[in-house]
Amino acid sequence: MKRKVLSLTTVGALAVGSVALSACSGGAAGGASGAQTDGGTPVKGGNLVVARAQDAKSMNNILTFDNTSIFTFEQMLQPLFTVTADGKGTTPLLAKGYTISADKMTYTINLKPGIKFSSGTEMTSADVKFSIDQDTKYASTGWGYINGAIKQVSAPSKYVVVVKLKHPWAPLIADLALFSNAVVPNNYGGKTMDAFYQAPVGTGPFKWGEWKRGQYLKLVANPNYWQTGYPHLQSVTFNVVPDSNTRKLQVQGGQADIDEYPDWSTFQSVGSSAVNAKTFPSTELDYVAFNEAKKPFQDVHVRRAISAMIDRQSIVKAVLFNHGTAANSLLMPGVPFYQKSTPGITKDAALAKKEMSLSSVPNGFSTSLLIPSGDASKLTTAQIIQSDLKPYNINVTIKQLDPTANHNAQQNMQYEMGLSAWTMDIPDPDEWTSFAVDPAGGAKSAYTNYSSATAIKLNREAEQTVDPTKRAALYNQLQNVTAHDAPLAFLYYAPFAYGVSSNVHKFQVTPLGNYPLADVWKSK
Amino acid sequence: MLGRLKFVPMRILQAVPVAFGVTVVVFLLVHLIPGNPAESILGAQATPARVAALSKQMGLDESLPQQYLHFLSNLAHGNLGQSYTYQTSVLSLVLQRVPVTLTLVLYSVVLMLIISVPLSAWAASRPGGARDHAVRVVPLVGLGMPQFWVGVMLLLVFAVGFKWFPVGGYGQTFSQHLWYLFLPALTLAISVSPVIIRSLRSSMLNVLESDYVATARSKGAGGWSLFSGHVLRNAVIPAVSIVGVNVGYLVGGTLVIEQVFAIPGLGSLLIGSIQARDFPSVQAVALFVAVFVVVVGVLTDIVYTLLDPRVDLTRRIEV
Amino acid sequence: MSAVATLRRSRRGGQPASRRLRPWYKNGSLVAGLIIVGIMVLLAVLAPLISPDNPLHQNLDQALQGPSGTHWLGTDKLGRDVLSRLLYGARVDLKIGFLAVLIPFVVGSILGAIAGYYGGWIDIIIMRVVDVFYAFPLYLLVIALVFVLGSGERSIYLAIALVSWVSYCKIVRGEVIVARRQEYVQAARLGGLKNMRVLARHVGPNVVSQAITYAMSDIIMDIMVIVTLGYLGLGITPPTAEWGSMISDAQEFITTLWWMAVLPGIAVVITGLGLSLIGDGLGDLLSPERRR
Amino acid sequence: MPTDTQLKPVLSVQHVSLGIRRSEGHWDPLVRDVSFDVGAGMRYGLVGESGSGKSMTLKAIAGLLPRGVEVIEGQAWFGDEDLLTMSAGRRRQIMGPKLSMIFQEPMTALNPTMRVGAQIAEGPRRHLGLSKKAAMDLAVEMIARTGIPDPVRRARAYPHELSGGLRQRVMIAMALSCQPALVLCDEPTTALDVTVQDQVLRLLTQLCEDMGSALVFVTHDLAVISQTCSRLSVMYAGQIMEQGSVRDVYRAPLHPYTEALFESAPDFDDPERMLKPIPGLPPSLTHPLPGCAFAPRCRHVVEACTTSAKQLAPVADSRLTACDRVHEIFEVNA
Amino acid sequence: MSTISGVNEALSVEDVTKQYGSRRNILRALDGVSLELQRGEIVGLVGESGSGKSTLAKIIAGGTGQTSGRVLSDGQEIGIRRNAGEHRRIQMVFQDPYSSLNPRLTVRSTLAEVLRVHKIVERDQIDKEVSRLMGLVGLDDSALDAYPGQFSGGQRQRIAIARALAVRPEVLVADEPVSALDVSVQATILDLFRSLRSELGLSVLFIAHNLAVVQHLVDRIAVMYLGRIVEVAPVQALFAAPQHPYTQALIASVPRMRPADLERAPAIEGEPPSPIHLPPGCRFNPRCAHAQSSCRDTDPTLEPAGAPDHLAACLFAGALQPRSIAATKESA
Repeated sequence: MKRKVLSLTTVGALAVGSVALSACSGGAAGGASGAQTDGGTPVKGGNLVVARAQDAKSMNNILTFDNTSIFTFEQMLQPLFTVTADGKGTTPLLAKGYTISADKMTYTINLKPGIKFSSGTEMTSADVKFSIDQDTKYASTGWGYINGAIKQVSAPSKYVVVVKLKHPWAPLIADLALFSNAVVPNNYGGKTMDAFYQAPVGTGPFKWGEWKRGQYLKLVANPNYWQTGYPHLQSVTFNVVPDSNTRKLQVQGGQADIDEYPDWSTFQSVGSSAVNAKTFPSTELDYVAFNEAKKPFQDVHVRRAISAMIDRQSIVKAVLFNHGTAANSLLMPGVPFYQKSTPGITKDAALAKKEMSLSSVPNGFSTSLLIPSGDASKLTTAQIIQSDLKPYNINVTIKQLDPTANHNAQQNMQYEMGLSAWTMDIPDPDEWTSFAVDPAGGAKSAYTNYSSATAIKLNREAEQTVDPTKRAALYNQLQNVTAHDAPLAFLYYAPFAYGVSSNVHKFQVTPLGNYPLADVWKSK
Repeated sequence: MLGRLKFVPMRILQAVPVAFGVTVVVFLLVHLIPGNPAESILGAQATPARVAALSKQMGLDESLPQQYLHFLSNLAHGNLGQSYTYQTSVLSLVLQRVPVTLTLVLYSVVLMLIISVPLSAWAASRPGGARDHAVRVVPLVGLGMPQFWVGVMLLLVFAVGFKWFPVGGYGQTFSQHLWYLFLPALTLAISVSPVIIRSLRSSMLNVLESDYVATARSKGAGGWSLFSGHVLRNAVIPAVSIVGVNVGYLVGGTLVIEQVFAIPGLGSLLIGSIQARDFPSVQAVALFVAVFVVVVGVLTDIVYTLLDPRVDLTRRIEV
Repeated sequence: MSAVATLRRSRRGGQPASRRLRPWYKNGSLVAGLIIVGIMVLLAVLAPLISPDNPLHQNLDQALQGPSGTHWLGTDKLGRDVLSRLLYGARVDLKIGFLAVLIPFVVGSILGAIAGYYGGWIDIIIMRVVDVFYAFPLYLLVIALVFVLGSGERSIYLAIALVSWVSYCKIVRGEVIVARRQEYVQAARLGGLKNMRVLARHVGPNVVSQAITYAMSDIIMDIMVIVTLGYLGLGITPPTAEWGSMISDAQEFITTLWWMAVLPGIAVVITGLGLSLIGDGLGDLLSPERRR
Repeated sequence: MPTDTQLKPVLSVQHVSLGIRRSEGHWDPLVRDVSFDVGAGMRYGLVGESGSGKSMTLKAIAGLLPRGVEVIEGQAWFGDEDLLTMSAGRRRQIMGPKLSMIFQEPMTALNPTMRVGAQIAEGPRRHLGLSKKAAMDLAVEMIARTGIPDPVRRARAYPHELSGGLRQRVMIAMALSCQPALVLCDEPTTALDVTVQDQVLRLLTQLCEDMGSALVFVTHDLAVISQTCSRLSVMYAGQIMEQGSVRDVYRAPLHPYTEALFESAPDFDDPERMLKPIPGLPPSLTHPLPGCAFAPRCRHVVEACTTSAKQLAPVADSRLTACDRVHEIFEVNA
Repeated sequence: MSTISGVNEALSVEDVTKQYGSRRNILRALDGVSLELQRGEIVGLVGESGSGKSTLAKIIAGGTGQTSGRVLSDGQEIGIRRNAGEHRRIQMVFQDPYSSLNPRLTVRSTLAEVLRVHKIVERDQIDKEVSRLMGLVGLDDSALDAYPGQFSGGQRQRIAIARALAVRPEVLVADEPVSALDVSVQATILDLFRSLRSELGLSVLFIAHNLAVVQHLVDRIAVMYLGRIVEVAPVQALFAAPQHPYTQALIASVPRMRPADLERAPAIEGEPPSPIHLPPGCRFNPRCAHAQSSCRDTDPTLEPAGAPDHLAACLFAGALQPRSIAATKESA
């Protein structure tokens, strides 16, 4: 039950001035379920070129935390269930469906027959059991903690998998939809784990091509893909282009089809007859974390005061160029159980004054705001906050550390205020709420040391409540409590931005950040 | 001719202590970083027990000199360690990228010469004149422009505007490499040319005012025959050492340029590795770059010797 | 490497005495350079009086404006007045430029002078250390060191000082070796003067001009290093107005609001031009027979 | 119009003035109104101290004036052509085969990166249309003629591999390789040791005689002129002070400067004679004196010397002097 | 090898050798040179470039150390590392007055510096002493605050001499002090040396390549060839009857003021061989017109030839007819 620490910020984010995307985004690989209608008849073939800020690190879906890797292996490795297009629910992918026992402790999952790996062999329940067990095995170093509620997985027949739980667990199907539970051949087809992931084999629309580290990674269409007629593309090439201007120019010049991380600042200018500047609803929340282990942030009045000083509209304007919205809640609009009416603190001079006068430091103080270096958006945000707090005699020094050091400083609670962001990996709020409010969740409540008995209790209850209405009520209360206690100052919800060449069709990004490419096609 | 190259083994021998010094600096570079490298490597998965285990595995519990000796002996076996980010041998990673950066640097040296030689000759032909002032001042503008800025501007004009060149990347074949690397090499060349033009100009002036050019004139030489036969070769000699020295600067420039132009060379590997705290990669790149610069130093001396018959580095008697 | 360097010079004796006496104010390069840098320094000093706005004052409603009557050079993405930031930036950059050059200049020159004057083992040891540092491109070491030391002004000074002393060491050593053979130095030694005295009074003043000339271009190099560090997110701590971070902030707008990067770029270029001209002029003035 | 010989002169320098241009129409004069004729096969000396303008005059003739120095007026007739206004192309045609030059410092006057044989062969290849091989053979022959042993091997040497004396021999071989009508020598032996100087002077005069080349010899060394030349001009502060045959001038100078110069110079064969320095310093070039340039240092000076400019004028049989008072001071045998 | 020894010697060098390089490439710049300088004596040192004159000057002045042999001042040996006092006793004047003065110091500071360092006079007397020195070399006090660049060559050489004299040395080593000067100025410097000798009792080692200049100034002459002194004699004796064939050739090579016939063969052929590869026997034998087979076997030492104060290092000293001298005399 105890959740392991997840990385909070983009590890080793290289994208200079790129939008801060959380490393924890992800989800299930999609099938041919594009909801959007996109004119024209799909054209077969073509190579889709994606310009990305940094290279993937590893194809190991159970040990890898960075988005670039995840978005890549998701094209090859598919889990049993996947996220719906709105990101709030799940839908069967490799599974046909499932049944839940009355005690909510046993899930029986039926598999679609005839699904083949890219190697040509058929996928069976043994492969599924191996894959889930393998994930669970690496609970301490990888994503396996997500399977914490699973007691046992069995494969009673070729197309049936039975999952037994330790206790009732609402997010199970969402958990199984995570990429780390994607199905790989039993026993890695006889290879070692390392060898297997050098050229992974899965059931996805694309299969392994070649990888020149630091230069490009190429996937080619899987001829054995179980959904006939897909994928449309012949291949996908992920090119590493660290400079955001260069990425933009490459898409404009036709050398790349998709810019994975366009700058918000020039986002509008990306759009032209040849390129579409596209935003997709996300589950990203950007926030200020207060380290309650350091004075005076243990004081709720200080946190509330600062929250009331920050002009979120300005940040949305200066950082997102009005592409996002000010945040009001711990949960994001794209996440189930988001409460629109949560009374999150917004800019309010009177409240700020009142809270300051009630606080331990009514005359102001000096502090620092930690941000990762090389992140233009966070730098801008930090400067606005710095300027917002100044009239209240709170002198903020902006402290920049390289991404890894920044990450370490947060983990070790060696900061005072810090800018961070979160994106969901599964279509269930629990992943984030446990991380953010439960000190026992392993992350000291998003590294704030926030510890509210009420919040902890609400979160635990919600985890084990399967009934959606009851869960909703619990999460509403949790959102209200955190809005009042302000362990985090919620800043904004940002959509995902992509620069997409206009001859690319049906390119969709889910709120969890992943983009299935099976039904994407390129016109001439 | 070959007799004068007898100094080469000795010169290489001289480079050995420098190479050792380089390893010390490279070693210290990583070990001076505050905090435990193991902690940085483990990142999200750092627990005290794991940190301790990894520290032991990495030999971090040994004394610094011991660690250095380990580092050296690994180095001697061609073992530069595993990249934390890519989970592969650093050596193979680096070797993959060496030719890229090497091509880029050589390319920019060629472009630099193509830019500098005619311009400096043109300026030196009328010292103090308008063209001289123009050639002396205009390149200074290049000194004050950040490389990444120049790079993006070149991309904007020649790649996006005229579509003559691709927007970054490296290409597959050699001819593609030359096409892809033209703008980045040009950016580098622009940033170094001011220095080269100035020194070439002054060495050409020195040569033009020298007695032996007067002698050549007194033999009726003039125009191209004077320039090619007497001026260029003598003016190039000091330029060789200036180019040699500036190769280090060019290599430094690749850090930024490779970033801008999405070139998979040593520079982008280094920046990426530094930001990811991938220490073995940082060490390996720094080591390769430094050794490269040292080798260039030796080569510069050899070329210098071949060009200038007066230099005899085997003899060092001071009278 | 060093053997090559010392072979290049051939001394030409007996220049007409009059050239050496040309007063400094008749040296075109020097005067032009001094005027340019002087104006820069003046603008920097007077920044609080002449800038139209507080360089840190944000006005997000006025963000990313082009040049206009109220904001002559427009505003940045936080609505801060670019002209004011440029003027205040001159303070920071000139200060950093000069300070960052000062330590390596002094340390490098002294070590170089000692190596060149005494020769022998001292020379060998110092020059090997120099060779080692020389093997690392400036950017590589500075960037790595700033990463190690953490971003900020102090780290930048330290990193630049650790790396760039070697250039001064090399230059001064070469000059000292030439100067050591000059008869006035021999005369001073044979006059029974102590080595340190000969070095400080007779050798030093006559060799330092090359180092000064180099220092002028080095200041520009250092400003470029700061700009580049800014590009990598390791520059001067925000929100300080500084040309390097202005350029790197503007970097995301290069393809749209190009002037935002160009304006601080021009400031760097002009300063660079001024310093280079001073360097040229000083070179002419201090060692007339050596250069043109 | 001074005439030095009955024959048509090879070189006739007429009223040449050189200067550094300061502004339009204003020069700092370096050389003023210099005229002299060099007959065919003649060895002509230009003697003077540093700053006297002797080298500058020679450089003007050779077309090698340093940047900034211009010809203000005058001609240097070489045959029917004026060397001072000649086109660059025409000059290139005659430099080498008709006119050549030997410099003071053989180390710097030879291209350090070119083998000496190739340097000698360069002229003949260009002007005589010789093949590479033939030109190289000629170069080797010229090296042999200058008395350098083992000429084939020496032809392959670089200048720095030769001693000073050998280098100057190479220069001589180079200058004479196309049998020019006139050789200009700018202090060719000043950098050499006395024994080598002796050898080189002999070689130079011998070869010029063999080839029928005339010689203009610039030096500060009176003794060297006396050993080499038949006629000379004595220069001071950019002007010719006295002109005449070496024998006459050395026996009895007809200008106070020449007289003083001889008195200050040691004579090896007359060690007992006291040396008399010339007091004072040469006048500044930027502020030329209105009268005789030597007046401030002249022991015979009178008021008139300092007011009006002095012209070189004939005094006796083919002797000229720029001193007005020559008849008062010296005993002139007309 | 000195013949005269006693308290009257201001300076003597004994069997001084200087080698450069190591192992195979040994360059013998000086090979067993002995010479002494009496009080108030001017000794001329002549020879071709590379003969070792300047090396000897440097060793005497303390600019470089000898490989072996002794340098004695006032009968006392001076070590290779000299203290200020030892430096003071022997001063040097250099050839090129343009490079021998620090261009950045005024004449006053140049002179005052040495006075202060050697504590020649009290601090408040320095100005006075500086004026005195200027008078000594014939310069005006008004020149004191000018920089060397503002002076002519001859004036600079006077300043250089004043600097050397400031420490009140006993011996002055002058390395070609007039060869960079114009003829009309040379004489003034030669005069200055002469008067310094008579007024201050200075001993001068005067190095020159121009025999005509030396002839006018010095008391004795030492002729050097390839690191050896080959002949040493009082000036008149040496020029009247040179004993060594090299001296004879040297004298014959001097260009004369009286027009001469250049048709005759040069007095000497070729140039000195490399000091790294010395010929066996007498080192002059390859160029010597009189060389016999014994000259290739025996390395002659300096021996009296004719007179006790006339030494020559030639097996046939006194027996050789100075052929070239005769030739010049005829034509004169």
